[in-house]
Amino acid sequence: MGRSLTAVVSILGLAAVTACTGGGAAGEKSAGGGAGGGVYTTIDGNKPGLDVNGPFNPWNPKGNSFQGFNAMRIAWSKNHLTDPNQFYPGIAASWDIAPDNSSITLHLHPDNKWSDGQPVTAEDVKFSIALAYTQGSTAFALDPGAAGAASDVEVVDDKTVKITQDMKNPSVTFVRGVMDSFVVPEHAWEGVLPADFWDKLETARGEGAEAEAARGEITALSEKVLAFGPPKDVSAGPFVLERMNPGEALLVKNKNFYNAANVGPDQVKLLNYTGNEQIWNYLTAGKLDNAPFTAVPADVMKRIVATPGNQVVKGYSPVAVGLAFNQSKKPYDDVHVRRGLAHLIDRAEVVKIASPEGGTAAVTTSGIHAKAAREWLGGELDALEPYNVDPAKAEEEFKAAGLTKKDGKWALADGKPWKVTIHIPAPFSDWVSAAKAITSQLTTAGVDAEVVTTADYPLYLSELAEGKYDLGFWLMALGPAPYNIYQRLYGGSNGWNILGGKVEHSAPGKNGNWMGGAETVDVEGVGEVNPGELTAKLNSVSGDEQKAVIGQLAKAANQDLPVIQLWDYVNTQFVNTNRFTGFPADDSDLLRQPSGVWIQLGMLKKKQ
Amino acid sequence: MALHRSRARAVAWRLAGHLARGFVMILVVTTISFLIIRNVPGNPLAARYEKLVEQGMAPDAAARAVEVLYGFMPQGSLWDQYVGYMSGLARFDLGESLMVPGSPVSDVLLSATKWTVLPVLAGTLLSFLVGVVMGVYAAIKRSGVLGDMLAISGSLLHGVPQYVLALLLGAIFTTLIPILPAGGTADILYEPGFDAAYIGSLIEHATLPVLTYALAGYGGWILAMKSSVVTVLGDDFILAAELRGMKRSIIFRYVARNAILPLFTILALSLGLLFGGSIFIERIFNYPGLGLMLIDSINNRDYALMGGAFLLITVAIIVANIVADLLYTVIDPRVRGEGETA
Amino acid sequence: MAAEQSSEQSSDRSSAPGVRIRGLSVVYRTGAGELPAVSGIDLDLPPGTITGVVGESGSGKSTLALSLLNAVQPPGRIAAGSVEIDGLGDVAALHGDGLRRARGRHIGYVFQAAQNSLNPLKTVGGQLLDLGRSHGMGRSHGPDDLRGLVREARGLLDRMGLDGARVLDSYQHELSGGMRQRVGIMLALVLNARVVVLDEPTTALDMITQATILRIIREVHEERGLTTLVITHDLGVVAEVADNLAVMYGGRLVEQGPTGEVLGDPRHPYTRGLLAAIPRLAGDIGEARALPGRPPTLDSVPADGCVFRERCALRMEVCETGRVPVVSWGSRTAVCHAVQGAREDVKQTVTAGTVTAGTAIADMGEEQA
Amino acid sequence: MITGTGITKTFSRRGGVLGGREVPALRGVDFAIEKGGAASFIGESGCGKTTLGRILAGLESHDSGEITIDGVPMSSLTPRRRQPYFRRVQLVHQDPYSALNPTRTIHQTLSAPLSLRARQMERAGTGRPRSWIGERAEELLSLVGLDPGYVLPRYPHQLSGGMRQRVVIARALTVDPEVLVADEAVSMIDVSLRLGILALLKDLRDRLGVSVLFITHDVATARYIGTDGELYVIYRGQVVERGPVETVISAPVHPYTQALLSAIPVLHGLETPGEQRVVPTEALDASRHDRGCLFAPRCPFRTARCESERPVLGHDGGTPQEHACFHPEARTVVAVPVSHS
Amino acid sequence: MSVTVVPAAGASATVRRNFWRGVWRVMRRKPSRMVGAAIVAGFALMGIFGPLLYPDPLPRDTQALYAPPSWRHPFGTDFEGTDVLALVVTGARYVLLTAAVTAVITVVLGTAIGLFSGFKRGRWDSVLMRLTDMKLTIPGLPLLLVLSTIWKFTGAIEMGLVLGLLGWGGVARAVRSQTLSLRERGFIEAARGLGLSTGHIVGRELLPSMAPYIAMNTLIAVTGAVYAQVGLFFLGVLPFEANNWGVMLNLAVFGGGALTTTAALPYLLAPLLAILLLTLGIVLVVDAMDEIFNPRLREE
Repeated sequence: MGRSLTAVVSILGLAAVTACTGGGAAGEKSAGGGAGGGVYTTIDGNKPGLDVNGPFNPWNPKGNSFQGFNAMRIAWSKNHLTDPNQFYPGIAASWDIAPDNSSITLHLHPDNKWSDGQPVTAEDVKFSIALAYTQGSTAFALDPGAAGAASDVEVVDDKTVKITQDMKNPSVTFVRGVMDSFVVPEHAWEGVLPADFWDKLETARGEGAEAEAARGEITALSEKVLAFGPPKDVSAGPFVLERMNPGEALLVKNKNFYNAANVGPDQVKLLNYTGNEQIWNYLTAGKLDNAPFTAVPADVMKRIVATPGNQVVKGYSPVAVGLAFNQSKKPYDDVHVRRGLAHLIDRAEVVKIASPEGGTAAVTTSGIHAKAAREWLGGELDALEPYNVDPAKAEEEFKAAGLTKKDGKWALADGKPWKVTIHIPAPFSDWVSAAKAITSQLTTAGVDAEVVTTADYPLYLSELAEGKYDLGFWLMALGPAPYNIYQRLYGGSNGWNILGGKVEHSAPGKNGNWMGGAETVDVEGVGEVNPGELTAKLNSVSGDEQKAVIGQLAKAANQDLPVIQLWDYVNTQFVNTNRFTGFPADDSDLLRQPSGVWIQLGMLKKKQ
Repeated sequence: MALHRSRARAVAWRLAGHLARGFVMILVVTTISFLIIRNVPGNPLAARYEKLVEQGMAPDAAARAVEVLYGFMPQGSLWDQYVGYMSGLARFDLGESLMVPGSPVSDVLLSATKWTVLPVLAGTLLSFLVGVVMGVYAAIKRSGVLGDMLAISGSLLHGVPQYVLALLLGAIFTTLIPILPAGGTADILYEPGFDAAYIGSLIEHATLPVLTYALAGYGGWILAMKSSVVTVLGDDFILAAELRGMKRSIIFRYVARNAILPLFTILALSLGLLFGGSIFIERIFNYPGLGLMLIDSINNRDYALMGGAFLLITVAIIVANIVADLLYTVIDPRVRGEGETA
Repeated sequence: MAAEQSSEQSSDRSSAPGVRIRGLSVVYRTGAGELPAVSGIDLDLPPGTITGVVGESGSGKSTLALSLLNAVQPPGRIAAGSVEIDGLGDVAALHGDGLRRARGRHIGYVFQAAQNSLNPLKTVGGQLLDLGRSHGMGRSHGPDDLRGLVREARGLLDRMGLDGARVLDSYQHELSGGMRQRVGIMLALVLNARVVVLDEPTTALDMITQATILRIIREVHEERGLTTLVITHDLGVVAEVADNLAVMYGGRLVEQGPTGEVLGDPRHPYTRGLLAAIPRLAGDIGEARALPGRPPTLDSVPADGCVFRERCALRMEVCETGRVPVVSWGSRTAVCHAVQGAREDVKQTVTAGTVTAGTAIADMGEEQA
Repeated sequence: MITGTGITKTFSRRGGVLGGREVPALRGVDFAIEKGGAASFIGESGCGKTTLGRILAGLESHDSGEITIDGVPMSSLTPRRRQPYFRRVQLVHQDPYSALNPTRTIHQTLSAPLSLRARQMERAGTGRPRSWIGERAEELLSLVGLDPGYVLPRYPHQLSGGMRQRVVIARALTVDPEVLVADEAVSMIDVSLRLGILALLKDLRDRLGVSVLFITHDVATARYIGTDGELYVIYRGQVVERGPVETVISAPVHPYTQALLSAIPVLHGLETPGEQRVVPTEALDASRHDRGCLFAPRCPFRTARCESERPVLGHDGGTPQEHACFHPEARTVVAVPVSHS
Repeated sequence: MSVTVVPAAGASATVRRNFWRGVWRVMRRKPSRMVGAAIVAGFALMGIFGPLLYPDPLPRDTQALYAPPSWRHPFGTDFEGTDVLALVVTGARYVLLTAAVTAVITVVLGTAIGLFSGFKRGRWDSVLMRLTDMKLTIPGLPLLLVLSTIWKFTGAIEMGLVLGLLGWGGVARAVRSQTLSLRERGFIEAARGLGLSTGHIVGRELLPSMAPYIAMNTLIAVTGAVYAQVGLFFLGVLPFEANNWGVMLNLAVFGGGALTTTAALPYLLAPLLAILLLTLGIVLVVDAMDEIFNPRLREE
């Protein structure tokens, strides 16, 4: 189905705020009337399928708030390879972070106004943080034991807010958590929250039954908040939504935006898409000034590049995909089987077939995207077992696991036939192709293999979590925060959960543990480690210690192979320079932000 | 006078009977959709949890956030849920969409319906007109090679599934000779309204879906009309009219009117059926109608929307059935006459 | 002769057109080539008379009826012969609009009662107006024509014992069989056609209705001064209504003459057999005799010799091949070798060999006139 | 021996939600057929005569009344046990085209009931050899005047109408019936062939002792089949006159019978019309009239009594035949043959 | 008494020979019918022997992904470099097997219900027909889509089972009306009057008379099943099946961009062409069907 790679894109957006966008100068036929700066045409990578009925609400997944355009965060994360605390200004013009991450003071743009003319104030920020509590977020979690949660929000003056971290259980992700918050106008959202919200919150952050009740009350607000939307768009971003139809959304420049003078386009047209092939069509027609991360087949790529003005921009995207094992199923509990399979999979070929433009074959399984791995691990990366294609080695490993070969086909130790079944969500056609390629490779090598698809991604995830699959594709290496990177391998899905600040391990099949790995791994050259605890540690440690932990985890992942890392995504974007200029170049950090951010920073200019 | 009154009464009774049957049918369909929907595995909440965790939210916080959404789903026994669901339906309350939180399902459906109804109507009427005319031609030329070709091409078009036609048209007009837009309803730059530019854009975007509907329907009409005309041509009264020296034009009118009569009921029925049959075409051309909505709701596990869409599609068919029958009653004096004797 | 037939004094009778069928042959294209359904028919319909044609299935009687309007349906066609109607000429030579106008205006056709000869979607009146418009009314002469037409139609229907106004307002399905047949007669006559062909006019009607319809046919025939042809398989119908009787078998006319004479003294073995095979209500029922064999079908009609010989008790060698002589005496004709041999006591005209039966009938016609 | 008393049947015609209306097809009909005898039912279409035939053949149920076959009242039996009795009554359909399965050869058509018969006889201890079925089929075809060698391997459409009707009769004979119900059995057959079929039925009466119940609108054929039998004249579901065939024809007393007989065309030249012909009033919509004598609206002799009271079948007025009329008067309506010189 | 004794066996043998000669005659009457029969036969053979023609697994050529049509690859290659023609040929088995299962279930169930309903009439008839009406009213494809969320269709047989269970309504309705009209025909009444068993009446008298309808419905059910199945795979709601026509369509459009660029176009067109060809074949055969089963038309 056509949701294919796009669905991955949207996850990427949510997961790591990777994103995209480029720009183009909008010299296009300006029928709507925005003469001056032209119409800038793009798609919102986070929102396949525009919904005319969606509310103006950034928390609502189908809401008509488009990040960087009419929806603003406090600041925009750079998603730096290793440092999560780098940002571009958003609602906040600047910020002071306490050296120990214990607090952050935000300074808002002094002359920033909402599109309805009201000033953007510190109260708006505080109100928005209150809303964030109802939705649950890292920095604004109700759970008193949550790591990296805020303990206090203080309006210092009209344009200054100070947020303090609860240092009982500090995390390096605190700042990032604060900055990621959306800001909405309090005056337009009146009545959504009860007047005594902050008192309730105070109670909720405590202990005991009363706190429990208060937490319940606050979370009960979640749906109300999620469903709310002001009758018309009130934006603090560079644009405000003018109108929509099922095919497109039209935004016009917000004259009150603090940097309005430098905003290039007068209008932004966001096109609807429900499948990748649509984006391809827009691109080959030269319609899009920017398309955020989009996977394309090779031939389509040729066609796109051939269109006048179209250019490809590539950057870092902190995400990779791996073939994950359910180790509670035989024979995948045996590390030799996993290693043997790793030796049979030709990752280069898989990438060539599945995602030639959107990924690079994983160097090896380290748990980290190769680019970030270079930064974190340096030379250690090369010391890891590369798992090159080597049927002989695979045979060795299989034999070590007690598998037998009969008539050229591998069978289980007990002589029963062995069939590798890889589950894939049907809509992700790159994954389908990849899985198909892998099964072909395995079958050629004498390992019977098949692909089974699941109708859609939600179902896939739930069945995966229920432990119904032997093997499945799994997104991993979600940077830049190191905890997030390894949380995918040694987090909840593998049994480790942080409860009340403590790491606890659940048995396979319990509490979402479907990977079913061992609680400790004997890592060559390191010794027995508990990877889950190491991962949790990444939250609090910093600097060299962090590097050391990551080194251990990389080795553990490399030897233990809970997943076979297949490829690292490449942030492949398209820009068209016929109408606009000033797009970010290859490898720019801005490639991981929506193009609305480029515009609000004043980068894009109409082509002269 | 009395005749007319008794006719009207007969039609009213007929309508009442239909409505009663339609009501039972809707009851059954809603029950089925309720049962199906309540048994769907893999819920959207798990997917949401996954997303939240990926966002970096602590798993327990994510679990709590999701639990909030669970409250959204009615708890309680299956029967309670059923009663709640049905009483909601009675108030035309189809629930709230999960995909578009905060939007009543009815609103979401309504906005999608027009994008299904307009192209379906246009395509069907187009195919009806062309098909009927060609059907007459095929009937007249039935013993010739041309008639054979028309009939076979009609059967083929009638037999081939919609998606094959949609894909072929798509391949031709968007890949080989890219002259038509591949999706959407209209260019946003044109302000919706009654002006040439907007309507032109609407038409341009609707061309491929409408063409597919038309082509898919055409085969059926040509076949139906051909066989209908052949039947009528064999009727005694046609020969009788000829032997009474009636003009060809009048005889042609006799043939056409008698032959087309049964087709009107099929037309009404097919309009109803096309609500459900639009899934492929809307999917392939990304046209935001009911079919695409149904697929989206399924992929998003949006139970309420899914049930609503399914219900709407079924109701369309039931209504079409009723309309077809009443239409038949109104236009065919033979059926109309039945009321008299009753 | 029956009372119904004694209306010689009818004023219009002399102006009724005569019809002369000569050498009429109709063939049908089949898988086995073109087969004759009617061959070499010579028949006169004297002006102002009712002629009945009797025949069983496959005798070609319906084809003959359609030929009178040059309306043989494909795959059949008139292969030879002519149908001359006074004041109209040879119908077989007419085509296109001329033929169309002749139908309805000059020649009326009444369908089998079992057939639905009315458009089910239109009222009788609506179809009547269509008929009028088809024949040039209402356009050049204004609506008065059509009003007159409706008046005429209502009059005819009233004459036949119906409520004309109500019938004109009815659809076919609202009429009973007897009513439909009267409407059929009305439509055949309303344009003042003087030659009327009735094809099985009472088949599928109940006995009492049949009697009524036959009476109406007779009366209307007299009143309007028509030349009428009744086609039927039922000797009783002909006996009841026709002045002259023609018997068809295997696509040929085998015997003809005044009804009473033919029935009272049938000469052709087929006519005799047929009469003997009909059980009667009075007299010795044991006299009824079945006719052996079965009627020929289109592909089993002998191409040469007598068509009836397969079933004939008097079959002779001479019957096998060649033409059968047409034997005429008085106003009667029979086509049979046996008749030729037996009828020495009667002054007869025998036309054998190359001479067609037509001349003999022509003689007969002259004698009558 | 089959008798019926008070046979009633009402059809309800569907008319939409309103429920339609009731159409009485038979209103208390009594009849009796002797072994080897003949009874003829005449009347116009829709008078109920066909329904009666179907009820007798077990193809239709009746609402009230009793049918007795060989002294056994059918109401005393379960439907399953009635079947063998009804099998002794075989229906010969009006339409020989639809009465034979077009996809089966005559051989197949005949052998199915014959093998059933063979099995029955086997059970009864009178087993027959395997070849019996084929022999019997040929025998029966010969009996109805067909050439088995020609007919057996053929499909119905390869036979003429008359041949088909003979096959239908042969098929009815496979189960050795006691009664043949011939429903308009010759009306769709060519005139010259009709008498052959009628003669066959008559012959079967004589040779096999089969009774014939003849249903027709044509009085003359009824007379041919059973001069010695009884004639029942039915009008709108009611027997209005009943008596020996010749009596009813030559001296009918019910005006309806008289009208029916008067309507028969006269073969002028061979016959002269009856002197007292009765022409009924044309009541085009008489079917709605349901009070008094059913024929009253059309009867030229009706009186006030006829409008309010319904006459019952009886010998009132001392007529030899039974009738249902308040004013019975024998009239000569049938044409008489011209005496030839 | 007759002279000729026609042995029963001889008669039916003649009948059978006549039947096939008649079929041949009907087929010859229009050359298009021969083409149709050839196509249908070709697909049947493909379904049976197709997978035997190619090695398993199908060879891949990763140097030629989405290769254009050539002599070696008449329809090019797919995303993995596998020959598209080979995919279509080997994929026919799954598609046709499902279709066959569906057709059998549809026709058997539909015929049984229709026959029962039409033959028994009365209460059973009303109940069954209400049920059928309901089945016909509930839109099939949406129902299938919704069902696919709770049901996993694994394997051709199960797929066919579900499609068959959803598809009998039309056949039941048609067979019932046929039964009702045949029931009134003289020969069925005669059979009942003769006391022939219901089994005989249904099996020997009714069914053969309905054979053309049933045969046509079978063929239509086959095409319907092919369409539904391929369509569901195309929409991606069914589990992946390596070489299945619908999966090919899906991957061609959504993975290969066949509606955007021409590279994957042959990959898209090959299964489309297969469906078109199959439809054409069946249309042409159905055209001949009526004449084949009508002894009169067969002999003319």
